[in-house]
Amino acid sequence: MIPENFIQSNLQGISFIGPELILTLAILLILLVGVLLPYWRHRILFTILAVAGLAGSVLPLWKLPQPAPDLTYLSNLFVWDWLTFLSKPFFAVVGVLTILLTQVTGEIDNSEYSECTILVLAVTMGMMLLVASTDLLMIYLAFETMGILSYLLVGIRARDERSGEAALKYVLYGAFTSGTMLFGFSLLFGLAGSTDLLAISQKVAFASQHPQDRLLLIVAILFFLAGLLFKTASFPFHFWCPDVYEGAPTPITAFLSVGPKAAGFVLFIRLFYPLFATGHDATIYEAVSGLDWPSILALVSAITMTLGNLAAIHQNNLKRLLAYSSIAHAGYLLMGIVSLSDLGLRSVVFYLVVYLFMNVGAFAVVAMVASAGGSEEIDSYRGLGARAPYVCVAMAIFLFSLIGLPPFAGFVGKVYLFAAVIYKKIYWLAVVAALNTVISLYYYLRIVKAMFLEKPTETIQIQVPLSSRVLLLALLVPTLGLGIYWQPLARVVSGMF
Amino acid sequence: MQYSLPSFLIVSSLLFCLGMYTVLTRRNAIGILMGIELVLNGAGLNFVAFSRFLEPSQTTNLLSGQIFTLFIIAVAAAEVAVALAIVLSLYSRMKSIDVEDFKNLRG
Amino acid sequence: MTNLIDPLHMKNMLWLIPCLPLAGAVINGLLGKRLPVRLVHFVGCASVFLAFLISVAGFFTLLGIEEPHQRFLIQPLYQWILTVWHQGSFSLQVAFRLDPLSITLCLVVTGVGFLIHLYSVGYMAGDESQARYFAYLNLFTFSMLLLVLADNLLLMFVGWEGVGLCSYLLIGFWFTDLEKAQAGMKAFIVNRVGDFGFFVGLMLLFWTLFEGSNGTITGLGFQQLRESIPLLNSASPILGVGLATWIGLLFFVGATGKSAQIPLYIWLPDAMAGPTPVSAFIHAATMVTAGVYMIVRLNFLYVIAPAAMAVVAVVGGVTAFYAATIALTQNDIKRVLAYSTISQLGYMFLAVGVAAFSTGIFHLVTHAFFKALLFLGAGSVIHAVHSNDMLEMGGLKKYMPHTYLTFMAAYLAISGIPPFSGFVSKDEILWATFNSHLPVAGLGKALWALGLLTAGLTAFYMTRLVALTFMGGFRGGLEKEKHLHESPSVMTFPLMALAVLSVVGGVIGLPAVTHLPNLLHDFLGPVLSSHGASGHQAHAYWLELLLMLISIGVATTGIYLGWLFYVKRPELPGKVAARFAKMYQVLEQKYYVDEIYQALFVRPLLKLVALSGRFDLNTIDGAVNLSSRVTAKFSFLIGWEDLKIVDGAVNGLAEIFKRWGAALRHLQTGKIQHYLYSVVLGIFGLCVFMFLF
Amino acid sequence: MLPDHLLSWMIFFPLLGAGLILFVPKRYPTVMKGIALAATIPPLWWAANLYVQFDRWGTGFQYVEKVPWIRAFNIHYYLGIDGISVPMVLLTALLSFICIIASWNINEHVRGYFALFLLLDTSMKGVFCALDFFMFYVFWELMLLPMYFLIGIWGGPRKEYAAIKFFLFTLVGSVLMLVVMLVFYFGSVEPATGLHSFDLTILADQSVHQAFLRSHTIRWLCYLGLFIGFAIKIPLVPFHTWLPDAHVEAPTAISVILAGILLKMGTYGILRISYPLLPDMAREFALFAATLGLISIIYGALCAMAQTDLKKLIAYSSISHMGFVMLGMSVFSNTTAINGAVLQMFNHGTVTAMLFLLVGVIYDRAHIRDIDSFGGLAKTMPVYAGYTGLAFFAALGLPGLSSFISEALVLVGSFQQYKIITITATTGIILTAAYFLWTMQRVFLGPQNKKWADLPEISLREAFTLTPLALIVVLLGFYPMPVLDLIGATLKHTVAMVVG
Repeated sequence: MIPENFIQSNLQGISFIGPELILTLAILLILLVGVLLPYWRHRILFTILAVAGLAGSVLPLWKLPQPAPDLTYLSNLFVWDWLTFLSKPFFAVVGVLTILLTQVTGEIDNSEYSECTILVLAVTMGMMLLVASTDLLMIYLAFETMGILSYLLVGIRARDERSGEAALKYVLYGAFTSGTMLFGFSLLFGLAGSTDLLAISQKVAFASQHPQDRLLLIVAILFFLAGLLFKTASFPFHFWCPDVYEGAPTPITAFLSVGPKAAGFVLFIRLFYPLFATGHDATIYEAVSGLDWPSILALVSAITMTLGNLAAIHQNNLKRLLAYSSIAHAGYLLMGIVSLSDLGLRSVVFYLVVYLFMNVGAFAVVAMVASAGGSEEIDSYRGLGARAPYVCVAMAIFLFSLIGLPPFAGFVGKVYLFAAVIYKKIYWLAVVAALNTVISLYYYLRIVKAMFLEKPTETIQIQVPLSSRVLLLALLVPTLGLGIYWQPLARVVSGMF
Repeated sequence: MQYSLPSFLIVSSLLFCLGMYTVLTRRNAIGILMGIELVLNGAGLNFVAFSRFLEPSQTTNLLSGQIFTLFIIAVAAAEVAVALAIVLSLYSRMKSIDVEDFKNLRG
Repeated sequence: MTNLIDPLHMKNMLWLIPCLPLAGAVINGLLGKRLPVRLVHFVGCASVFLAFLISVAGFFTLLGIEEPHQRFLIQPLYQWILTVWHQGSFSLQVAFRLDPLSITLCLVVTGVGFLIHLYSVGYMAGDESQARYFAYLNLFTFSMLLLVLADNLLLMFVGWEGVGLCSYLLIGFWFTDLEKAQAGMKAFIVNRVGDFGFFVGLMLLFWTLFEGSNGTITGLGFQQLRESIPLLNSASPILGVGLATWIGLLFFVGATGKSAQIPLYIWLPDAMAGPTPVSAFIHAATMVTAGVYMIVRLNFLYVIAPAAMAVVAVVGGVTAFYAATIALTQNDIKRVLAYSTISQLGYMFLAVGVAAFSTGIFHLVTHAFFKALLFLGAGSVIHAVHSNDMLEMGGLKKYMPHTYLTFMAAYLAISGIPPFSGFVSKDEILWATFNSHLPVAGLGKALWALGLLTAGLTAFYMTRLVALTFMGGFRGGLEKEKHLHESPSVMTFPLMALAVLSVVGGVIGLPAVTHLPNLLHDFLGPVLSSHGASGHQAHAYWLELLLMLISIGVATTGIYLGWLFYVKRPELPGKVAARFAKMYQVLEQKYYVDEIYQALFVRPLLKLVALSGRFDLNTIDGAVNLSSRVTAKFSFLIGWEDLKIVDGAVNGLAEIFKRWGAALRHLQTGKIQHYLYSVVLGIFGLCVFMFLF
Repeated sequence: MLPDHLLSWMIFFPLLGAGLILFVPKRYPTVMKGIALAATIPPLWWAANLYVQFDRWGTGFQYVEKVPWIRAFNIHYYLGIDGISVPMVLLTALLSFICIIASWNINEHVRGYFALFLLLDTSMKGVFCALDFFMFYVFWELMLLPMYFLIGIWGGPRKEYAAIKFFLFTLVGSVLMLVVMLVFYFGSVEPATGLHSFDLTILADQSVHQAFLRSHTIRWLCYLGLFIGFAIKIPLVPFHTWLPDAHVEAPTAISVILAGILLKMGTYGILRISYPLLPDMAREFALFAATLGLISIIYGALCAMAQTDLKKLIAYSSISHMGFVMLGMSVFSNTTAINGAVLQMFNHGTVTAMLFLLVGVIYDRAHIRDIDSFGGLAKTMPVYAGYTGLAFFAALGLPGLSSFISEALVLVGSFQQYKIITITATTGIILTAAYFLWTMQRVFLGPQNKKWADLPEISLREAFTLTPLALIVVLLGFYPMPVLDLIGATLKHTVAMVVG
């Protein structure tokens, strides 16, 4: 007979997964509408439904109790702490922005539009689940839902073989690395006998003393890294990133470069901090003795940044350039993870929020110019400043923010990350990141230079509709606002730990 | 006849390595998918083996390993389904599922 | 007039002396073009004349003060520079100091200056930018008066370089003629080399005294310097040479730059490119004497640095002789006078070198009179003949009687014929040199002999000049001879005034043998340090008389030889030149000094400049042009298609990043197999790192 | 009638002007120029009042405004000025006003030009008044954006290369500064609140520094990082290659601002940040800095002589003059040198501004800057020759003009500590005289060049921009006390602090 408190706790748990439920409801509704109405005329309807679903998913969060690190629900499959509390609305915003971007730009035509919205909602739900879960099984399931659906999203444009090729590469690469990660999970399960992270963390602390157990732990960490570094597109598992980002339709690329990547980093925090680090009460943690994974990660971070920046110098296709730039930013974010401290975690989350706006902004402009008649190549941007000043000024602001120049949010994000690394006295990484900023200046400025300083080679008129301008404005305001006065976000982010 | 835990681990590792080998050497997309399946099954076997051989004191609840494997099988199926869908859509247009032909996204 | 004499009232008027010419310069400079020419002339001459009147008033005020040691007026205007720190402070005031030495120079500058301004009215008549000329001339007078009246070394340095600027502007006055402009630039840069020495000396002086007096000395005022100069002896010598000597030598470098002594005299002969009144005023009477004034002003420093004094004397003597030899062979009338000026300045430095400061100043004054007269005379000759070359002149005695008469007065003065002023002052110098006791035994006597020989040479080349210009027949072609005419009265009046001064000038510094008071020596007494070597020691009058007779003899033989060579038997110079052809040629080419300087300094500097210019473009910066040529040669070697050899560190760095970027792009092959392979490789790599740490 | 929060008004008033310009329709360029001019006049008036009412003897900061900005990092909106920043603010206000007038003949993308110019003006004044390290850094980097576009869009033939080079050089420096700033932030704990702090006045108090900031290597590395950042801006010789390109390609008004003010940011940064925060390192680096200063003087002069482009020549002469500032700043045994250095910063600002405006005048008429193709200009444009003569003689340090006073003070001051360096530096005045006079001769003197016989004389507008600078140059030559007494007390305090 199921114990009383068990049912009661589960029923109560249901209220915690309110957002996911609402999203599922929205998906079902869109499916229904898709079946009933001939889909090629009602594009705006699906957008409204999807945005309403995403917005609705955020509502139940306010009624829930004060988040606490140990408040687990649904028989401790999930935890309701500050990280979850902030991540769920974050992913909702990511979903909304992607859907608005698909609506505004014509990349995805009406026939596939309903599937696209459904998949976006589903992936968002997967991410929300992943962020909250503290059980290996639940993590794997959420990871896979997010993964598999995003393969589909990449391959959504049936007629365009570039999108097909990207999807193929993504699915093969993704499946293989998540398989490896699963193998790592199994090893860890073998060591600890349970799939709950808390139980495992006690066993790990105990096991790291014995040499042969430590070997098993090292292999487990390696396979973990395979999966996580794949998702966050960091060296050495980044090879899929440029091709998939270039192949996929631009709104989806924007979504991939922010949604799953952020989920990857939050998963990093979920897995590595409880399992392989000690000293939770103090603001500075220590890696479990014997497993010096932070120095490995520091090296990976340095290589990722440098590789991302250097490879981006020669790119002429803007989507590919932004792909490499997102790899470089993954390197910067790893810096935050590497500095095992409260400030480090806060800097990662802060940078993710800032990165969301400026990156989606940049991709939005690329999408708009492509759909308004230009190409993704840099040639169509030459002398664009004179012909489409609004879009170009917006693009310049996003790019300067990506470089990390002061009046914009990117700079503050960089300051947070630098602060985290310097707080932990890893000076060499700070200096490497500093020099990388200079290298990144070069290729970001190539675009700005093309837009403002060079003579136009093509003479087509780029007309950007009002809806696009409004979306750009919505992205510009946080990029500029957070650059000048970011106290509110700082308070929210620091409230978490 | 009593089988000890290490033998299972050896088999699962073998499965894992074979899967990895297949993924690396096959030029055919479907072949690669099979390799991935092997890797997933290797992991599943691992879970079952650990669940079976670990004493009750070491594990909080006995059957979590088996349940995990069930889910793995389900997810693997979904994954293959999606992968095949993508490969089919590619085949219908490119008339080939040889992985070598898809390399115009590069640089 | 009496209230002017009252010292307090005079003190407040001191600033007018330099500022009147400045006002004249500003008016002419800014408004010159719009004013009628006559007004420009009036403003130019009046400002200098007023300054002269105030100087005269100042002179009588000083005379009015009985106590010789109280005979100076200091007017502090305002705080110029003030920097304060814990150990001390560096504060300078803009202040004017009127004492016997400066009033003498003031009178010379404003007096001779006024005459030359008058002369310029005539000489420059018809030139289209007279306003600019008078503005520069007034500006020069202001700078010279500032130099003379300055109460501290840095303010004197301002005047010092101010005169350098004005000489640059005036030498290159007719700037449309390129090598006239070149001469101006040469003058300024050579002066600047001298000023470098002056400035380093100034710094060394200040900090040595500062450390010596551990912070009590705050500025470079002459009063303060004079009181704390003994501290120099206590300072530790550098490289074995005493501090006082170092400072003395450095200041002397400045003096050689300004007063055209060896080795920095090369600019003066070229400075003749300027209008003749300029040459008369600046390059004869005033600016070139600034060096002598500076050394006399710092006499308290030089007195305690005998080695420096010896150097000054030797350089002075040698320059005198050296310049005289070159003057023998010059055919341009103004160049002869230029070398003669260098020679006479050599005499002044010789006098100052043997601690006969008042005699030096005396010769400076008399030289100002007769050399200005010679130049102005030459000016009116050139004005008439329209050429500088003496070979195209001759027989001007008939056509220009006034010029001829005044020229003869100056000629007799410079050749050292009694009772003219030139003889008195030059003989005084020879006498002082004769019984000076310089550190090296017998150096005094040697310098005396050199001086005597130079006096003879001076007499000879002056006679040559007079003979070639005024005696014999006119060699400049008939039609020119027709409109030879005497210069207008505005030019001849200054000539006559200067002639009177040249004749009478000797009276202010009569030698001891005449048992009459040496007015100038007594007047300058308090300013100069007490134990000056010259002065009325009790010594054998007969020795002084004898030496006087010898110098007269040498002067007359010089004149006779000159007369013999160029009047009686004109063919003689050709024969002598033929016999000593090589030596004559060397003298003709001024010892090839210009060519040597060009080879030693100018050409290496230009090579260094070109080198550093290219170095900056290619090694540090990496301009595209050079690097592309290099790349073309080597690119086949390495075979990368868009390789650029590292062209300069900076662009090279950018190139390296670009090349690595290109390399990484090749890594992204696009084949799925490679990607999957990279997953395994990645895991393996991480595993290796994990075990390394 | 002065508004309170004077500094904030002065800094952000041009920004209001820039905002206003954005809304003016494209058809009225002159209205835009008018607004831009109007946006620089009040700050000039306030700067003048600031100068008059500044208390010469107070050593602390005046007109202080401190408001918490970001509590998470304990960052404050902290403004304040002292003896060093007042002349710089005055110079910025004056040169901005003059440059707006000088850029009256810009006629493409007028809106962009003047909006960016005013943004640049705001960021420059911000740097000079910021007392919070973070705010200093934000204004420091804010300067790069407008500068990049101003050189890049309105520049000469190789403008892209020059603009990107300028941006890259300065960014390398400032990124190092960011790392050092954060090291200081974490290395210091504010005694009152126990928080880390960016406040320069607090960081200047050495007791605040934590253990790890006291180790010699960390302090040495921090000073080196800051020194490289600032040396690039000054520029000192090894880091100077961006200057000639940036100057040659920038439009006239922008190269005036670049030479007049931006070069002073480097030296100002050292005085405001490096010396107070790391006094012991300042002493240790002094000889190295003095040698670099000397090399800049001599090398700058030599390269200047080798140039054929007039603007490049003036760029190299700026390197040479800034070498004097560096030499003067690395002397701590007396304040004469450092006073001379700060005065030279101000003088160089006015003199080089004049030089670049003059080059602008001839460039607008003849559209070439090659020295050898001119000749005998004094005949065709006598007034222009007069102004240029004054500027050239001021630049070569002729006594009676402003640069001489500052160069003399620097040399006299540094003679006490570095005898050989100073004597070699003094030879610099000969080289400077040589190349300026040689240029004067090739361009102005000599026979009248028929090709340029019909060049129009200098216009009233151009004369209006040059005259105030000429007056300042002559006035400060004869009476430098108005600036010397302004900076005297503060520098005495700075030297005492560094000597410790």
